[in-house]
Amino acid sequence: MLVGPNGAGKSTLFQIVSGYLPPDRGSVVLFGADVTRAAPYVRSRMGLGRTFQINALFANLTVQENVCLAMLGCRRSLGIWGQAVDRNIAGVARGQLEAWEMLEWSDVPVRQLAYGLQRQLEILLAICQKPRLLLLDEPTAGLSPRETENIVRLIQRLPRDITLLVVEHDMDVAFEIADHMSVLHLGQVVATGHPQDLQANSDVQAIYLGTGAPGRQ
Amino acid sequence: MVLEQLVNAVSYSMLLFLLAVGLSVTLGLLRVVNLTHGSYYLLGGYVGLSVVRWTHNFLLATGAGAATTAALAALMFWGLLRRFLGQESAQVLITFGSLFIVADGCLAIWGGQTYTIPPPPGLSSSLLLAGAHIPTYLLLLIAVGATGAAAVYWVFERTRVGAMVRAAVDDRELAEACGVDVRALSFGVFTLGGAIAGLAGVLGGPVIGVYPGADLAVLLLALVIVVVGGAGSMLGALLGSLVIGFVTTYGSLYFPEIASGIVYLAMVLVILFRPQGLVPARGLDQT
Amino acid sequence: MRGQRAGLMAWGFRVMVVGMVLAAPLGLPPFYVNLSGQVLIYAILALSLDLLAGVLGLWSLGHAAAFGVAAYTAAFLAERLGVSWGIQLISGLGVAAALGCVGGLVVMRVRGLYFMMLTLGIAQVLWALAENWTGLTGGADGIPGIGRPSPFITTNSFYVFLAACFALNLLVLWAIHRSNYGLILRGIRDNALRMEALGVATFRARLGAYVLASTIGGFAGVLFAWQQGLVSPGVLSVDTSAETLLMVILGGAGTLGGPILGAVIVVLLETLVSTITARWMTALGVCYILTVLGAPQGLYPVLMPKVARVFATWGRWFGGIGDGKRARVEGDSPSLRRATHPEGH
Amino acid sequence: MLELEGIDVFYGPSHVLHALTAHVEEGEVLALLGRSGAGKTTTLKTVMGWLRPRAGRIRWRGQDISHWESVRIARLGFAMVAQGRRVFPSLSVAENLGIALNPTSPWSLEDVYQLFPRLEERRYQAANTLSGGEQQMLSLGRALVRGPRVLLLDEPTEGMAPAIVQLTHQVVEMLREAGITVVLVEQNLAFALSLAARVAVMNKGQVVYEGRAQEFAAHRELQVQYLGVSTTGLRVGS
Repeated sequence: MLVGPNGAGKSTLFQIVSGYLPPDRGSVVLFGADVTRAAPYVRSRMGLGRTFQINALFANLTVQENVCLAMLGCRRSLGIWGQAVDRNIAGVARGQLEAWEMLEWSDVPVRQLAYGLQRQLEILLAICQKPRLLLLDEPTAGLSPRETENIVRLIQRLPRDITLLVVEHDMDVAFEIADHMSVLHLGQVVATGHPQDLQANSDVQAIYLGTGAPGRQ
Repeated sequence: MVLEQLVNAVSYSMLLFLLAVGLSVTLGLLRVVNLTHGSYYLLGGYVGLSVVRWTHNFLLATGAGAATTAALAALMFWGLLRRFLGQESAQVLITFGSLFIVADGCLAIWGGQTYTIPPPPGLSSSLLLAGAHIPTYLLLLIAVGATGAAAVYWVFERTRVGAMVRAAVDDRELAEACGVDVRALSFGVFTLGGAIAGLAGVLGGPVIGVYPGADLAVLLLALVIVVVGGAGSMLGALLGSLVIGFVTTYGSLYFPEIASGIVYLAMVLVILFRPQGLVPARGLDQT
Repeated sequence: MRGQRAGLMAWGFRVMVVGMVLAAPLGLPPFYVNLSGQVLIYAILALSLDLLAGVLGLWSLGHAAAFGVAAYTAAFLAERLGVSWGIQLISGLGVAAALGCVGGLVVMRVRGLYFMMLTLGIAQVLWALAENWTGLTGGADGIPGIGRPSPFITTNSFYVFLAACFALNLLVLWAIHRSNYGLILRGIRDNALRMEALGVATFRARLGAYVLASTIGGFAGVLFAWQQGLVSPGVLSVDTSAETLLMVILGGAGTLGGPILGAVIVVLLETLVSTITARWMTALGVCYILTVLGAPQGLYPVLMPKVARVFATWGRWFGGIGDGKRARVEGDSPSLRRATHPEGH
Repeated sequence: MLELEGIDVFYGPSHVLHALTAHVEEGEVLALLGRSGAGKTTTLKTVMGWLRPRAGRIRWRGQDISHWESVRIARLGFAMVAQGRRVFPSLSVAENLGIALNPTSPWSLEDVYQLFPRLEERRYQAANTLSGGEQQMLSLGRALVRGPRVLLLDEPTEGMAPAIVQLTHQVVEMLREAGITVVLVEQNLAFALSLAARVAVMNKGQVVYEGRAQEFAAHRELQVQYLGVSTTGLRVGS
């Protein structure tokens, strides 16, 4: 779990890890292999899944087609002659949608889907890649309390063998789902450790409340 | 010989600048690819031709040509394009449809011949300059083109209105919050761009001539210039015009076999090595 | 089992309808048979362009390059070397594919207006070559005297040949639209970044689409050479490219029916209106503008639901083939479903 | 008085403001606080006319301006210092100020240059060559020459050096003395509380707390409850 105020560098870190930005210095090692120069799709095939802070869905396609795409992505062959709507993939996709309680929306174009559901789908797509490491970029951004709760439940239901790296602004959500937590400020890790320990850390509180707050000791 | 070619290239570049400048600013400000832009040239040229025939007054002809195309541009923007900002496919259909209608209208009125507008009296001769015969009209073209370019440049770069247009190109939202009426400005720019292209039609009449199909030919050249120079940038339009003007003139001199393709070769090279154009305007991505 | 049988019958029904529509012109005078053949050729061209413009969202203003290069290849082989039509066809497709491969490496690096201008640039350079490299291309006069493929000489038999070629290309494109690959391409159009994150090498996928579009466009070019018996630089001109793009937009990009409908309308308007009045260009221009005002997403997505309703009624008469949900899930899946929610940009 | 009444705003499909209701008295400085993603910036953008509310009303002195064009709102006397020091990058400093200049403004270009001498030194330089602090001055100066009745300030101290924060503080104080209404969105609590008369705290697109700035400053538990690291665990949905 990564937390930290605006501009702390959390999203930039994500971009670098998933391969959308090259680092100026240093290297990225994924599952023991140096991937500093690898394209995003190569990293994805190694088992890296990610979601985006601003929904990155296929807005004109239906929910089911979105999920199919997520499952297709990691296949080696592009399958020109395989049918997208064939029972195989479509069936698995529907299975996934059912498992994550989104089956009733399967034929709706994503564009017409409520934002909260889009946010769920954003995560679902990454799950369908069957990643070993999953990066979630502000999964609850812009959601109402009820929708936030749904997302938290979804994340808590994820299989434990997936390593999760989460950027989050909502501290309540962060404390709920994290095993381990780092606070980033101005591109530096300020504190790292157990969520409970960080909660009491006065530096962390200062960063969130603004330096020199009158109420601060 | 050398001087003649140079005069040819520069005068051609000036004409191209007048053509491309409106298209470039429209693209930068409104993100509209106006495929009717070449038709303004054609219509301006034909109207100029008729006015010269009636009145034998070249100055009046330029005024009439520019006024006609300004009216056409204003009508198109207010009646149609205004409602389809941001909708690419609709814009292509509208502006291409207008291109067809204008071309057909011109064909119906002026017929299928190629006309050259007689240059103003006293400018139809040539001048012996350093052993070279320079048509006087080309010198006029350079003078008018340079003055026009300077005037447009001055308005765009030195006046408050020009700064407002650039501000709107940079950041439309913020410009509105600063009290700039971007919608009225867009209308003005679109109309003015049409007027300048119509003016170019009359001015180009004695050199390039007006003929059916000139609209498309000219449109493509203007598009190439905009892409080469960088959309929405005044300096880019000027630089792009010079590049294309010189490449065309010297290309047809040295590589006559592929003269008509060489302009596009130049464009392909520019896009590959400087995808944003020679002088990119800020605030524009590759859309 | 019952589902399978119904599926088979739906197929049979569909083949029958397409066959009937394709066969209809055979009863008309030769002028109209030739005209219908021309429609079919342009429909193939427009369909191939739609693979870029509609499916992938990349607007090419130089699709005439593939069309023209293949036409010239076939013409050159037929006229100068006199090889058989099979070799003409295969060489034409090969050259178009090669052009797509090389050109694709260049043009697939940019998007939007720049993609439009790069494709235009390549086509214009080829056009200039065709105009001026007289030794190879015959210059502005072009290459005349191309024969039709041997057993299909007469107007009617050549039309049947064209119809078969059209059906073949339609089948291939239909398969692509339905395939995983088609879905991936539409995914790239909607969000290339996410496709990368999902593990798709997007550049390779897009390049593949460009080569495919080029090859199928080349198929149309070879057919065009045979039909006209003459190939001149016009096939490479921007007029051809723009006209094809307009067919796609007019009919409705991203569907199979749209480009076909667009080709029908544009070719018929040009030919038939010009026999009535000299003002066919105005008619075409007005048609474009009215389309924008009435159906901004193209005509097919607007008309299709209405036509589909009629077909559903017919289907019921034929014994429950086209009823409700089954038709929606199994029927022309991508195009039909897309028709109900046309994409925005 | 500026009133927002039951505003619903969507960003595409994302429902950002949920029936937001708030008001600002004329001549007061209101600090709009809340965690990021709470909808503060969206609120300012909606007031400025950059976003259209799908439901609800925005009223200024009783006049409904909810569906006005941004230009009209600007000409009514609203000015914005947008987040991230938005300036017109290709315009010079003088042009940045010039296009915004309102002749009836109590602050002329000279006043702005007097306030920020650095800007005068660089008046013919393109704005994208300025440092972050200078761009901030330019942003503030541009708002001043508009002669605003209502100034919307979006995180003016974000990423700023202490000297610039101090300068921004002075400018807002000056505006307050001139009786101009200010809506201040801030992450820096100390800065906000030292200027504001009243605070409104937003969460998930709604105002969840409104009160005197003094009161909010005095009660640390309020700050922790609404802004800080909570000690109660997951509270969402309850």
